Amino acid sequence: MVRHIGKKLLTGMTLAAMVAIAALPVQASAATLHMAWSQDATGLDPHKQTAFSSLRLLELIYEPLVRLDANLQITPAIADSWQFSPDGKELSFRLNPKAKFQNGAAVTSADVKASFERILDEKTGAAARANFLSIASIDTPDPANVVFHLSQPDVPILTAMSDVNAAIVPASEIAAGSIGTTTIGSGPFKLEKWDPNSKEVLVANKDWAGGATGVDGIDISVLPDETAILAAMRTKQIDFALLNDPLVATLVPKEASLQLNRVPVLAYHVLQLNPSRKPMTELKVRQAISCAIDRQEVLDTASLGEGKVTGPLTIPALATDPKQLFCYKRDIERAKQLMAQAGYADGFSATVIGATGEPPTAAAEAQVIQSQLAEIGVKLDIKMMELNVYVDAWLKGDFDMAVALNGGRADPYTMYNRYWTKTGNLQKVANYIDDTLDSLMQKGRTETDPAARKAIFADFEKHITEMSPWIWLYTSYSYTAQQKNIAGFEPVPTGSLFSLAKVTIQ
Amino acid sequence: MISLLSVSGLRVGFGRNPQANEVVRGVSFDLADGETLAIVGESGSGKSVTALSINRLVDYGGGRITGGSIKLRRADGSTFDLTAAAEPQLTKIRGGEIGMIFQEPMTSLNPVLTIGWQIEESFRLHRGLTGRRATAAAKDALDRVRIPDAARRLKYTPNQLSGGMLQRVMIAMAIACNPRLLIADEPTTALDVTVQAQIMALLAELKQETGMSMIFITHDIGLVAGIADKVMVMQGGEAVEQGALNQILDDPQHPYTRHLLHAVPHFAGGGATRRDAQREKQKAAEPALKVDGLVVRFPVKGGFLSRTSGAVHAVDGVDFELMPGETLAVVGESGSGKSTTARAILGLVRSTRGTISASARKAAAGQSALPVQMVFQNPYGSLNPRLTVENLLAEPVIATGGRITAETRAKMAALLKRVGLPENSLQRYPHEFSGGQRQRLCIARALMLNPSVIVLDEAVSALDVSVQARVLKLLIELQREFGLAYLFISHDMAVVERIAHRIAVIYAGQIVEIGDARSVLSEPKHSYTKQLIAAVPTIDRRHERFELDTRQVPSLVRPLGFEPGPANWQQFGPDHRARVEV
Amino acid sequence: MATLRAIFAHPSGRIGGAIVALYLLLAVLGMLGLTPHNPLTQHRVERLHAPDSTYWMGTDLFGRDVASRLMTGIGQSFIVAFFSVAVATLAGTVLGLAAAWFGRRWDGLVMRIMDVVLAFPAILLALLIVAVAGPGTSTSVIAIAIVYTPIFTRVVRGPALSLKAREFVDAARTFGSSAGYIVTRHLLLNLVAPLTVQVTLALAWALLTEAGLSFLGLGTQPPAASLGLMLSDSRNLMETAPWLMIFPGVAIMIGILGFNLLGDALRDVLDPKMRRSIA
Amino acid sequence: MNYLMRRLATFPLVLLGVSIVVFLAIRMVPGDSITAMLGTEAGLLTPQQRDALAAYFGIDQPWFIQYWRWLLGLFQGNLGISSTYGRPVLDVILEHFPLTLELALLSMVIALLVGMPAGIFAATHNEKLSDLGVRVVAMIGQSTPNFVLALLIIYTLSAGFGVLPAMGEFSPLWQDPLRNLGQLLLPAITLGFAFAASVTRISRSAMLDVLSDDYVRTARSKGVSARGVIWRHALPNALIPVVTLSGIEFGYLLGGAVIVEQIYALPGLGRMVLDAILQRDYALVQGSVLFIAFNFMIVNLLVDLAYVALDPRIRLSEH
Repeated sequence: MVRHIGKKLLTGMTLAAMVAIAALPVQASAATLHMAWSQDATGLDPHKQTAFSSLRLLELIYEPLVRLDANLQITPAIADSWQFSPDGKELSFRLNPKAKFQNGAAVTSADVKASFERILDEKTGAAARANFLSIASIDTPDPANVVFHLSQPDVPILTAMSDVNAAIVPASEIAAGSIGTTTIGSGPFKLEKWDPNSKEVLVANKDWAGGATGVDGIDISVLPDETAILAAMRTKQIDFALLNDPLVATLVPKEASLQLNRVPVLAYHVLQLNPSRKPMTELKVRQAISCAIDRQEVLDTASLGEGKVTGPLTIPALATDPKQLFCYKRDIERAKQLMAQAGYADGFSATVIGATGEPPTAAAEAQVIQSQLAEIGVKLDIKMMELNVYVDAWLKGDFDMAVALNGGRADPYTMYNRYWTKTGNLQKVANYIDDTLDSLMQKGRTETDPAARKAIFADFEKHITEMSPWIWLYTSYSYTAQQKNIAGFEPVPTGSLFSLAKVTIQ
Repeated sequence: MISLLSVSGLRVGFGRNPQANEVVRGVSFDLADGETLAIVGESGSGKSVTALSINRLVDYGGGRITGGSIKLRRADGSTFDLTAAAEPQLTKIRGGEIGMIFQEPMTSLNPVLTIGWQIEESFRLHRGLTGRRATAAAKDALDRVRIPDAARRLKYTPNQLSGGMLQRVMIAMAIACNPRLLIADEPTTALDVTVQAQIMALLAELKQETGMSMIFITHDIGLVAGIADKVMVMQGGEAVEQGALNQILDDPQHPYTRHLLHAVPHFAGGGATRRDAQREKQKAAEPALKVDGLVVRFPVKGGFLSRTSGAVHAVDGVDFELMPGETLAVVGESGSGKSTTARAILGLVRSTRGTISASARKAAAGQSALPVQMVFQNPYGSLNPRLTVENLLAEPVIATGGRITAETRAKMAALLKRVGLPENSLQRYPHEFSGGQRQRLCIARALMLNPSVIVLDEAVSALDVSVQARVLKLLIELQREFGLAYLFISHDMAVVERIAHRIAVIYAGQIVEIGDARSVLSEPKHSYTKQLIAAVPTIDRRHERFELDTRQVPSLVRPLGFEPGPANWQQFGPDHRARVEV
Repeated sequence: MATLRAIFAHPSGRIGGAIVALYLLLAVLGMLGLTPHNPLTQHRVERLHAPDSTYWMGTDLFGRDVASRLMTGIGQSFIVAFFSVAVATLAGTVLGLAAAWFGRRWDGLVMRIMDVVLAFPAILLALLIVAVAGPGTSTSVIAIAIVYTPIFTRVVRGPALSLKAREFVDAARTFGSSAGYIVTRHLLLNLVAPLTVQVTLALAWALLTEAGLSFLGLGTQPPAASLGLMLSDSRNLMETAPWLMIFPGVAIMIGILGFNLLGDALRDVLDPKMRRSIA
Repeated sequence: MNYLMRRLATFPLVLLGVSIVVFLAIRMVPGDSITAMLGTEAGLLTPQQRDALAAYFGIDQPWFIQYWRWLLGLFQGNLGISSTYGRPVLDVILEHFPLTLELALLSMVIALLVGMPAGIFAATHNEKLSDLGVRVVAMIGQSTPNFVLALLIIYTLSAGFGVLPAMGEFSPLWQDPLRNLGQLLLPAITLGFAFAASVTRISRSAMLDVLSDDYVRTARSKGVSARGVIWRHALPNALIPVVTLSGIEFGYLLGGAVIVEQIYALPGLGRMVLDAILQRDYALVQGSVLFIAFNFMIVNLLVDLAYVALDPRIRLSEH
């Protein structure tokens, strides 16, 4: 018996020793930032990628002509300065003479022209092409200047150009057809290595026009489980991480050595109704649903209160106070009346779809909504689907209702023209349009006076919430967690991690 | 100075409460040096448990010695009570002073170790030999049990050797370290009769050579005659009679001993055959079963792309006629093709050639009949354990398109009664019956369809000897009553002698001798028949020496297209002929 | 009847039987709505409430009573486990018997198809099935059933082949019994015991698989509860509200333990190999 | 030898079946490479854009033509190009395989080292309290979902002790063996726990079975000690069920342990395939499922060959 115990003890000790060896903190060079996220980039072609992680990665490598700051104001990137012609049909840029691609070549107007031609070429399948359809032609008077001729006045096009989907890539690489396989940008970091779904290694670009970066490089690890990311941060293996799940993010402040950064984002959580399907065809039914939903409670339960109830416009400068919007205060009595008036006093059954883990709160939102709508007799069936299956159904408009987290843009027209204009590419998803909406959107597109624009979009917001094709719920935060010795990170509403370029490790 | 082994008042029980579950109830005996004691009894008599208690292996089977003593005189002259021995002492005694061999050589050797290793182990344990010296000792041990080509065989694993060879290996292993006592627990029961004779001869020789004592356990009192000095008869856990060999065999006192000696079949060299032969009376009658030129071959595949490279000639041109009311016994050793013949007649294996014709008896009203039915060897295997007796008996009726009516039920009840089973049997399951009862059940089932022929494939071989006698009696009665013809397949000459009218001896797939039972048994003509009969142990052959013969069974595999030459028969009597040997 | 008595005489049979019976009782109560609270009612002000006298096992993110959800969750998990194992048993038995009985080509064909299923990584198979058919209880059942069918096919085929060679089958052939009769009476009836054992053990595995599927978001759909879904929902709340993981976790472990114990007892009682006497 | 040839001859058939099933299944799943890349933005594409992308991903042809092309490529040893990795599928698979293989081996080693002694111990102390203890622990091991175990381990180590094996960048064995073992130890324990539990149970019952066999009695009659009986006589015979079970489990593990790889952030085969499915990387899904199926069959074959090595009675001609 004694021998047995002895053996066990020995095994136990060996095990402990091995774990201890395994647990030795990784001693890396101080100037490398160890970063983690749960979802990896899905590709490297800046014009084609739309996945959140891809954009965050590519923003560190490629640069667009202009960039948005923390207040969503347009600031220089490759372009030093820019100007609209008085009639709004000509947009000219002067390029930063120091801007250089990572292969050493200067960024010239020819590269700009080639990049936009690539985006506009249907064969490319570029994601942002729809935003640039008003470009009639591109002039390159000299290597440092480029002029876009527009077919009609298009104010939002400048904001659209701040997106990494409109990044400037070398004309030579386009000719070689190697965009997406090699990454030659003009941004602060060079991509040295990419193991999809495992890791990225970024090194500082010494020639970056924006000056020296604060770290020598960034190692990004893909840790699919966010609990594990938190665990890794606790043991100081990770300096900086991107978090999606508010349930995990809210645990960060409890750790003395960690800091949570949060910033309200432009993306919005929404319950999309499908007004082409009975009984959502009835305005009163849609309004009843809007009145029956307690948006704050959805936010409080699904996201632990991490976020803000919002109307359709999530851009702070343009947003209307939600209190003024239709039925933003829950009113069950009114909802029941509306249902009765529409002839659905006894309610109806419908199915709501959601994507598993995308966002992580989707299932929870659906369940709270289900419970709330049950009070006016609407029986919801929840169907959670794998993201791609969901996207497929969503694009076909094959749903009664859908919980979604839709991306926001810094300009309301760019953000919504796809849904709420008569020619919007995603009209078949939105399935609702009226003349008021369409004309307001068209006016907003061409209006250059900021105050007038704000008024136009306020009207748009009021009208669409009253028509209730969708029930806008709330905007959440974009979370980053960091060790407290990391300084200089500035979160922005677009979710961009561009300020990592200036982050230092103390 | 006491004798080598002295057992007194031995009691052994099993289970949680061994006192209440005693299997051996006060057995005493003494064994002197060089003496052989035979313990005779049927299953459940406690003979094996007694043997296993001596080297205390019974402990591992869940048994406990609850009383008595087993005193062993050790090599140094001290005596030692095995009932009180601790495990470390016992491991020295086992193999070192007491060797043991078991009934099933096929399962008693470790299948994954070479026989050489297993023999060497004894030398390692008790002689401390290692490496080459152990190997050499193992080779000597195999030589000692007359295994030819011993050096090569050491590297064999048990599956590469026949049962007889394996039993020799077992013996070699058991006597490797010259134990002074060898316990042999039914060492020949699983073997063919000629092989049995070989093993018996070997044991007798070894005993002579080494002067060891032996305890020989068997159910066959006939076998005892050849080897024992003393006999102990056991029944129900008690020794009902013991004494010197001749005294027990010639002047048994206890009724059970007398029963074993007289009521159970013993081979009498043709002296105990039936005298109710049917053949003469019905010369003109149509045979109940006629087999003509039966050939059964199994393809042998091998080589590249699994081409058929040859065939096993399991049955190679067998023909015979079976008259109504007659028993034809087909005798032969394992692998001779006798069972395959039976299975071919029933259509269980496809015959390659030949005709089988059976004349259907006039069917009972309303029931169609299959003329040939079969009773299998293993009464445990041939009854589906999950069906009630009623369902079992109903099956042949349903299978032939009949229905279960009050009439069929009445027939079932009548048949059950006729074969001697209790009336309430219909709702019971097979496991509630003993082996003999199950075989009666099988017989009843075979009779459900009013067959004219019943094939009995080793039908009594798995039964205890006294049960065997009763079932044979029943069979004979039924034969007379229903005019049945039996094709009786058996390896057991004693049983065959009791039931057969005619005998066919089959060897390597061919009948080598056929004829009237008495004539074949008393005056065998073919050398194989002679050998077979010579090997049968009888009570009358006491301390007889068998000759050792290490011939192997011939291979039945023949190249493709091989055909045996035409048979030449020589007639020896009105109904007795044998193949002419080349 | 005798089997039942033997199981209760067996110590692990007693414990396993008691656990399974208790779970069945809880599941039935849950299905009848006899839970302490309504499992679906969201008590909004009492979200993530620690266990106390009102909420014995606390409340979840939505303020739903965990104890009540656990009861209905057990029911849901059992339904998935039972039905998937039932389908797999049925399919496996039919295929296994067909393969054993017809032999040769059929055997080869059936077993090769089973090889295909078996060689397919199980979780991927489930993933593809769920993706094609859409998630939900019936899909989980089908997915788990397909994964288990080859196992049951093998479990049936092996013994069926050896039963086919038994003397009572030979006997049946000599009477001219029909194939259907032999297969049902002689093969199937004798397979009941090994199948029962396998079914009990498979139930334990199915519970585990259901949990794994739910972890990947492929199982039961909210707001219904299953043990696996409750567990996987709790993972990011492990630190905030540990009771959300502890109770379903313990429940699933004890449930599986119950089936395993019962399976062991059944094996001891029904499997003649273990019963063979030594004397 | 002959048996081996015949077994190998069935491989292509089974693999063909697997490939057809996976080929059809992955295409029956709604969504395609384009939606996987662009998400809801795919709705913005014009039909021409869509066609161009479909051609880019090679999904512009009817499925049977795609399959035929894929099959032709397969015969030339070309499994296609992964759309996520932009590299040949085989390269991608072979890059992820060593980790999976190592993890599977390590789990098996743990399972055998813990499970066999525990099982033998329980068998030799049959029906005693210690036997019961081993059996209960084994059953708990079998009934713990591995993701619960994994999360508990990570949480306990990181929150309770502030230690954790290096997450993220994975070091292959040949680069940094110590770090590699450190990274794989916990996942291997997580997987090995239930595995060890199964091994314990099966070796216990196999041992009990074998200990009542005739040749064990023979060994005892020769005077072999209790230890000798167990280790030299019983164990080699009790190994077959253990080998069978280990083989099956190992075969499954070679397919990747999706959940454990995900929680411990290991770039193994399981996660790779899961991601490939989620990202509709058709070529990679097809290639890797085929690869996994092939491995599974090889492992099964090896198990069969192990039977022969373990037990000379087994003739593989008829199986």
